[in-house]
Amino acid sequence: MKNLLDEAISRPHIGTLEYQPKDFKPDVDVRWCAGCGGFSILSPVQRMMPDLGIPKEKIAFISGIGCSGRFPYYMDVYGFHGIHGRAIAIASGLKISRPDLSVWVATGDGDNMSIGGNHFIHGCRRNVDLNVIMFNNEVYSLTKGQYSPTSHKGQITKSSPLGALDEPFNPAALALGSGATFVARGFDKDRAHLQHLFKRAAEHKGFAFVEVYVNCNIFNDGAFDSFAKKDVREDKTVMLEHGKPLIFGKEKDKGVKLDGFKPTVVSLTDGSHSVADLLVHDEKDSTLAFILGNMTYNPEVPRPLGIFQSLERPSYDDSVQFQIDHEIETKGAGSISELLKGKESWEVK
Amino acid sequence: MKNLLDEAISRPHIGTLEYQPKDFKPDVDVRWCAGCGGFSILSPVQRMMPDLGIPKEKIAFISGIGCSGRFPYYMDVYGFHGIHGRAIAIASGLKISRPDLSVWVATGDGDNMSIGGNHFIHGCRRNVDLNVIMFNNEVYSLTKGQYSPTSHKGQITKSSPLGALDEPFNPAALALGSGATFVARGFDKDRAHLQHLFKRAAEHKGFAFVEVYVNCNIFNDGAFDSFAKKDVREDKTVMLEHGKPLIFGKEKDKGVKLDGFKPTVVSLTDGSHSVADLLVHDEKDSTLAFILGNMTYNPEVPRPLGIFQSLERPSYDDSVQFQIDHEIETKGAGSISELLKGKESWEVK
Amino acid sequence: MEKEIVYLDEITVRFAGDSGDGMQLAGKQFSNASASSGVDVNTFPDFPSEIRAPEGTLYGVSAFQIKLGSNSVNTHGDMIDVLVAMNASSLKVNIGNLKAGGMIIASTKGFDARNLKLAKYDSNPLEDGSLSKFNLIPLDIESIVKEELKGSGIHPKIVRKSKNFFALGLTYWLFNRPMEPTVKWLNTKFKSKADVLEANIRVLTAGWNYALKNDAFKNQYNFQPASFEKGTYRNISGNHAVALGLVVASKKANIPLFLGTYPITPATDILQYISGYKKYGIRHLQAEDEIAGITSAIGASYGGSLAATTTSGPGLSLKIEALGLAVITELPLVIINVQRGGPSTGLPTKPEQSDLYQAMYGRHGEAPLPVIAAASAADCFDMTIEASRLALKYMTPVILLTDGYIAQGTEPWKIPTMDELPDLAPKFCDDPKNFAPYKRDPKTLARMWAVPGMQGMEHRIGGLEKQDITGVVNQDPDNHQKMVELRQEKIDRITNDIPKLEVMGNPEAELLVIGWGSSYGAIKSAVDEKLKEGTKVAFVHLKHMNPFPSNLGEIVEKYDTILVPEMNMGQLKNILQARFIKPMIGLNKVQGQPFKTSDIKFKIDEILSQKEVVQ
Amino acid sequence: MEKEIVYLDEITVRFAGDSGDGMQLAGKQFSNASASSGVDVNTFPDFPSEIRAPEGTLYGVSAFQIKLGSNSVNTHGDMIDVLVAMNASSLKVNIGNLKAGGMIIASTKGFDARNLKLAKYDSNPLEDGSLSKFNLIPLDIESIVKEELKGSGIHPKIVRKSKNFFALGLTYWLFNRPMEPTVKWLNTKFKSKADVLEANIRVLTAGWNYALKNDAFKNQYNFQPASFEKGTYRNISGNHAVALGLVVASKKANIPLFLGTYPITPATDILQYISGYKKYGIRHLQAEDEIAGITSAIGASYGGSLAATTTSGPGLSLKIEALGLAVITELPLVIINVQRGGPSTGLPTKPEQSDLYQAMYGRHGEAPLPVIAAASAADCFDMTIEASRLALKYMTPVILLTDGYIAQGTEPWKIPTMDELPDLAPKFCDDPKNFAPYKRDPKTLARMWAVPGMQGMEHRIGGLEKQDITGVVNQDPDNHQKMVELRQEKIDRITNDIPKLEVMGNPEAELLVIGWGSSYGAIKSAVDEKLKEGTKVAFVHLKHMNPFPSNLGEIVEKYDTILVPEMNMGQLKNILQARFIKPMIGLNKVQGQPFKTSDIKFKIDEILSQKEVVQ
Ligand SMILES: Cc1ncc(C[n+]2csc(CCOP(=O)(O)OP(=O)(O)O)c2C)c(N)n1
Ligand SMILES: Cc1ncc(C[n+]2csc(CCOP(=O)(O)OP(=O)(O)O)c2C)c(N)n1
Ligand code: SF4
Ligand code: SF4
Ligand SMILES: [Mg+2]
Ligand SMILES: [Mg+2]
Repeated sequence: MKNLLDEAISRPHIGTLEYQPKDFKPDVDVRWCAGCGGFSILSPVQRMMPDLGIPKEKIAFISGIGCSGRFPYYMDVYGFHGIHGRAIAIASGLKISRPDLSVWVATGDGDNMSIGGNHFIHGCRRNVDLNVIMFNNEVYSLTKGQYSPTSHKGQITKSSPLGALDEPFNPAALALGSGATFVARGFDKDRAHLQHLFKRAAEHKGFAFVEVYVNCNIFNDGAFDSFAKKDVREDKTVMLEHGKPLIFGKEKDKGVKLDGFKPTVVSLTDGSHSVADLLVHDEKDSTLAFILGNMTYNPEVPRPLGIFQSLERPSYDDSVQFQIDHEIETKGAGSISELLKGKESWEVK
Repeated sequence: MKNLLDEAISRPHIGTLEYQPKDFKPDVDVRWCAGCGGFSILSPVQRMMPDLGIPKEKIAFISGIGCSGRFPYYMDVYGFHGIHGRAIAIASGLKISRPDLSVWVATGDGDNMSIGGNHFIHGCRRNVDLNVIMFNNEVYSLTKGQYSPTSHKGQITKSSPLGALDEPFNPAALALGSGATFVARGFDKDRAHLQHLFKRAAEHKGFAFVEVYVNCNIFNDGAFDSFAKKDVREDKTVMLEHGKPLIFGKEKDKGVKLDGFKPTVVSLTDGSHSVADLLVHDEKDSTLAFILGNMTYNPEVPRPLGIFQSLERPSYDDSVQFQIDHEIETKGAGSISELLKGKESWEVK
Repeated sequence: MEKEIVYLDEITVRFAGDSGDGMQLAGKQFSNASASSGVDVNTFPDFPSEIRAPEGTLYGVSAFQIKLGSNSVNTHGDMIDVLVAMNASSLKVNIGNLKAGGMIIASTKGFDARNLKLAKYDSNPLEDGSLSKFNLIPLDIESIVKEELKGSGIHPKIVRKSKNFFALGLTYWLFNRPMEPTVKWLNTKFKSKADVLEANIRVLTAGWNYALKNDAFKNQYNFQPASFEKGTYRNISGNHAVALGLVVASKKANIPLFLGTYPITPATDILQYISGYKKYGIRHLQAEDEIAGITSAIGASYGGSLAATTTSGPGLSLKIEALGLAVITELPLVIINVQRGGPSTGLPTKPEQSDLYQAMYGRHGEAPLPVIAAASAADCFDMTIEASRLALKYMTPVILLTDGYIAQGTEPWKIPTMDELPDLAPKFCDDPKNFAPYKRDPKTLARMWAVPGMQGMEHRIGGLEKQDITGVVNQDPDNHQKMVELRQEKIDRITNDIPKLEVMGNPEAELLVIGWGSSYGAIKSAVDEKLKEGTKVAFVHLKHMNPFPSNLGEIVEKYDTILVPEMNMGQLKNILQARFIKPMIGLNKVQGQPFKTSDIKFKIDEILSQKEVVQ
Repeated sequence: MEKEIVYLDEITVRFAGDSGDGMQLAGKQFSNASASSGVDVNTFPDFPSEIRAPEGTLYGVSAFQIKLGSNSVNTHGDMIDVLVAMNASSLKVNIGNLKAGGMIIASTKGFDARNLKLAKYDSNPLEDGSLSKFNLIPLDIESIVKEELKGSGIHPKIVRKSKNFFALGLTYWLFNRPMEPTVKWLNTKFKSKADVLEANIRVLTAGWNYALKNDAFKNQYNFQPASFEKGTYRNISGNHAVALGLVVASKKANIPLFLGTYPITPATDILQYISGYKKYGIRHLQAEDEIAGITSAIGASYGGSLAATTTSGPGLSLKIEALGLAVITELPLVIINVQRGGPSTGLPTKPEQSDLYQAMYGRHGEAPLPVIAAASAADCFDMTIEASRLALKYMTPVILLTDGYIAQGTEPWKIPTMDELPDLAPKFCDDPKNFAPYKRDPKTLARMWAVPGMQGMEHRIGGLEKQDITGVVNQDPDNHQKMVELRQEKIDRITNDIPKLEVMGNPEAELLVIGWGSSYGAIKSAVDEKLKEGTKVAFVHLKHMNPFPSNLGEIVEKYDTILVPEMNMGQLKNILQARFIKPMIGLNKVQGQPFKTSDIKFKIDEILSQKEVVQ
């Protein structure tokens, strides 16, 4: 005997699941500034969605407040534009109560790492099956340009006219330290790679965290130029691929090798090192993930992009379901009238 | 020209600074249960205090809510019993505005890692010069026994009668991932070691985090017995000492060695390994700290106790002071009347 | 000696001792046994905020008070008839409430030098004659118990811990209550601990026999059975009733339940009950904080569950921002706030009614929502159902206020059958063509509800102001005015969907007492007693605080003088004055203690005598 | 053509265009130049919540309105006299507020096919005769500017961006305002960008000259200088005034300032100003969230700083729990809440007055604290000083309410000298022997203040209820009642320490208008105009909301009919009704827009005409 909700949500999907990206575009203006890095997330998300083969009505996007917070309005699926910092908490309640849904979170560096930091770290450790995309523009944009927890030390913003004093978070390291199972990073200049990362996140059963460097051309233009600009990109970044050595450079002429725990750049052309000396990526090694995560702000090595870690662990929502099923299996579905009566009731006649 | 506050707090200390531990005991009953692990923190703190040579009036203890929250009442220095989860935020405001003080935080696993998680991770990255002692009893005690974010999976508590489903935080890993400069761990059974850790924390200029396993004999009795009980202790824990190899065991007959990044236990007596093979602790190596931190819940290796990491980085409060001094030095102390006038004032005659 | 059986209308018993003395257990057993044997019972556990305060101290005293009677028992009793005092401190802190002539059963071992000193007694009150106006029965319970169990081989620690069962046995004899329920309970509880089981049962029986045989106990007391309606009953606390109410509401709504919450005294019990209900298919999240508690519930509500969050004062303060989100997204949500003494951490284990303002007014922006309050432990069940009904029918968050007194205190509850309870089934929209997220039911003004998973109704909602009907983000001035007014109007209309108030007492009275929440019992008793004395007084009790019942205006107008007793500084009074533009008199007890019947009676007398003087 | 100079009393100008058109800048320059040349000025920036809404859209219009006049200008003007419209959308959304006969200066390039379509115009209003009742001046500003800078080698992008300076030059000529302040400002601003500097100055001058020479501009308007008191003036916004107020308050208190805060619209400016004040020795923390913002401030207050936190609605909701902590620890703390449209995220860039309830009542437990409100941009300075005074003198958190209207709008401010301002120095206890943390000043009931670093006064405070005088944790019922009453009494006594209200207008009037907060300007103007028309109306404006000034009761009693206009659903009205048990009339505009003078006048007329009918 299904309850009303089960009944309402279990009606068979009518029509095709062979979606086109445009099927995910609602009929509204995108209210981001022209040139905003946010577009570079929106488009790969819309392109990737058809690949999932999930009915549109089974997908929900939850957001907090910030420029990223508007994301749900731009996806023609279910959407909830929450309050500042709480997207993961809202999404957790949704997913735990509705394991049938594909639940996504769109959040910002301020939304997720400043006011929402607690929900983020608990999301990581709890491993609720959410896909979290963090728009990291290293600034608070919607409030017009204050420094954020990922702004670099010394950054001049409207609220740090003399330079920010805080050490920034390293989002990948924070996620790993919090126990996240899936941690990845991409940037707005490489939409194809982002599409791949989002797909992998969707496939991951558990909490998937994808940090995306997005340029805010209004309040922090060029924040990522030092490694993301076309001409330097290949020399200043390295792509992480499971089972592959860390090779990079325009000419694929450099690699990353470990000196003890210390990653260092070596040349593959000066005869000193060969590919065999290089660090080989392993998504399942959480120590390696941490070493790679720690390369983030290290100017001597390229910035890693890709999947730092992808571990399997039961998701929280699955565990809840399992516990319920197990209880019912071993003890029988509870009888409400017995619950109400308890063990010490009496009759008045 | 000193302001009123400077004037009030810069009066010379009268009398000796050669304190005795009892000088830090106020005339009140300690309202913890008999046998509570909290006593094992209170006593080494009181013993260590005289070593600091700081006038009592320059010391402040800030706490949140929980059994640990009562700590300030038991120290005859300045004390503030705050609200749940906010001790680090309160203490940060105090320390930033009053760099002359020695500011301590007493908090619990719930207070600091559950509701207070956000302030904790931001405290770590910001590196405000606080000394944070976390009473980790792996349970919420003051509210009479619910599971906490450090409770182990499957733990039966009043709010998890069927077993907790959450993966616990690994506090050391979380602190490291958040960018903490000083991360240490001790346990209630070894007060001398705690005293040493607290002293080191006090000496550390920056955010010092000391996790202490404390037994709650009412709601989670024996939580740490598997490695902390007298008979197994030496075989199940390993002490981290800077520059020293990781040797442990009742007979000092075992050691920890790295297999790649994987710590493994080796015997020093079966001829297979010698001390030279062992991992040597280095407080300055943050990758090593993470590897050691990750040993926490690994049943195949002993549980590490001691100082995981101690790095030097300017403290936030120092940076604030530096920025103020630098501004005044380069631009001159601001004139209020000019500030009020601004650049576009006019006269009405 | 032949014992006389004396029939009583009602009596108040208080078990008091050290936190480790098992007084809560004894009290609970006594009340269960009493209730199940046909008398009416009302209880109040009263314990310190320390987990285990140092033994023997004044602040470490833990007590459990029970009033029993053959007529309807509304409070746990003002003054104590029989005090069980296990040590000197427990005598000291409770003696002030003992009736002249009342009985003290004192365990002499708890009056040794150390205990006397801790209790700050200069001489032993059991011996110095200072208790002469009471019926003092000092017993060396510890020795009696030891004697009883001698040779049993039971561990001395267990022997010592069974003292409370001796006291319990005594009182069972004294009030002629059956021991069977307790014996049954012991059998289940200590199934696997034969020694504890044996000790407790033997000691319990020893208590009974001691009273039976000892001359100090002259009378045995008894009650006419209370006149309960036919049905199945159990003793229930308010927190337990809320937990059951949530489960039942979700069954009656025929949608799943989700509880998102964070532990806090005195609300934690609700989470603890719910966490054991997995076999009823119930999901919950013990969240990282109160904010995640309520926002996860909002997420679940968005997903189509009956969503709830539970808390107490400091936690409610943290949920405020999210409450506004639930208001503007117009999602059903039940917020249960178990009030305790404030401000700030305040008196965490003590009851108060000081969160009414916050429930009514405590949000930024214009964010109206229904507020209701439970009158007693058992009423918490009905009010939880009512909160769920309003939330689902009107698509709105609803705050239910209870407090530490009724949350932890118990009374007999007639267990309802599912058919007696209202149908709460929500209407999910099933017509994509006609769907718009802010289209409203013309009668209730509730917006349409479609949840993820329903094809063709994909839509976006959020915290920004939205256009009427379409729900699209909108900043138009007139639209904002309209939406603010619609949200207000929706709540106002609930007035017509809640029962009118019935005036109790004398409708011709000059004085009307208006009560709310847990003070119901004390006010009702006071008014009943005054009526018996011939005083003309009337009484209404509010359960719906926002909106008020439709006839409250009429009623307020009718009475010359209005008294509003509250465990706060006059919050309801102020709200009523603003609404009905009529001055009222407050009786404001802010002591972390529930009202006594006598507090109310005294105030009624005072008002009426002043009125006479004036006339 | 000879131009005629026409003298005006007052006029309202609105610069409107796309978010990228630099209208905020033009408006600001215009108001500064006007004010510094001796007229009174009141401004209101009105921009969308999108950062850069798509060009040409209706919701992307950004506007800046200035009213200038020779008499005291209290509002930014109801209706527009001169509208500068840089594109079709900006005409569309503003035309409704343009007076009949008003002037439209339209930039024709903004009315091309694309712009017309985005503005949803079917035909070009500049050409289709639909604007015939206005004085329409279409100009091809873009071509004129291009022409002007031809051959200068300046980048076309810079040329295009300088359009707003052309419009500014035009209006400078039109209202005979000096260009020098703007030229000076440009020189500082673009010191290192010679091309931008040159372009802007040339275009500005071109605007002036164009108007001078073109026949479309028949008249030049001028004003008698406003009658300002002697002194130094500047234009100031409410947020800027708060920032300066905090700095000055700390100097007058002679203790350091600490601001703990988190950015939120429209309060962020305050943080931004303060963050640049390091050379004044000021410390602040841009915290991780609002809770850390306020709790870090509490920590700093505990340490002896003047501590403040700034926020807006959603942030205030998050600070609620900590506010209770400040109340019970009785620490000085200034909370500045810049109100915006609610509930929830609501209308983040629009003003509203709907957080009054929350400020007054929005805490769990009995947690009274002073609430004050600023009446205008410049008044924000005085009220910040007042908030600091009350906080330090009474050892209490104080909430200062402003709103998005006065926070961002500007008016001329007479800069005070330090001597004119009250001494705010707190008294730190300097007598360890006599010290107890909850010993009180017999007059103010403020508790003693000793801070870490002071020898011999080491003590502990916190959120649990505490014993009178000693501050030791205490759960005694009578003590709790006493402490609750003391905390209330302390706040109540402030009544005697704040100015009595002065009734403006006709003291014999039948109708009293009671205002609060930013609606001061509109109400004052409306009442003044009605008085001029001979209507008997009186007006008081509240700046102290809790406690009220001591003579408010008297005043309320005196008047038959009371009107309370508010940008909410009647919050002050309700509070007044509860307090003075008198029905009042609300005028409730909840549209994210400040009151117009005409809104108030209309309501006054309505009330008075109904009264006549009744009589
Ligand atoms: C409770 C609350 N506090 C503060 C704000 C103001 N606020 C809105 S967005 C934002 C920061 C956004 O930064 P980020 O998450 O990095 O988003 P971005 O705009 O950069 O994408 C802030 C502080 C708010 N809306 N609510
Ligand atoms: C805002 C708020 N939420 C919840 C509580 C209830 N509460 C008090 S202490 C506590 C947990 C304490 O756990 P922990 O920090 O581990 O301290 P312990 O008692 O175990 O030392 C909780 C949930 C509270 N006082 N305030
Ligand atoms: S302000 Fe920055 S982040 Fe926001 S929409 Fe514009 S470019 Fe994007
Ligand atoms: S309950 Fe546990 S943690 Fe709290 S005081 Fe007792 S033993 Fe210590
Ligand atoms: Mg950002
Ligand atoms: Mg704990």
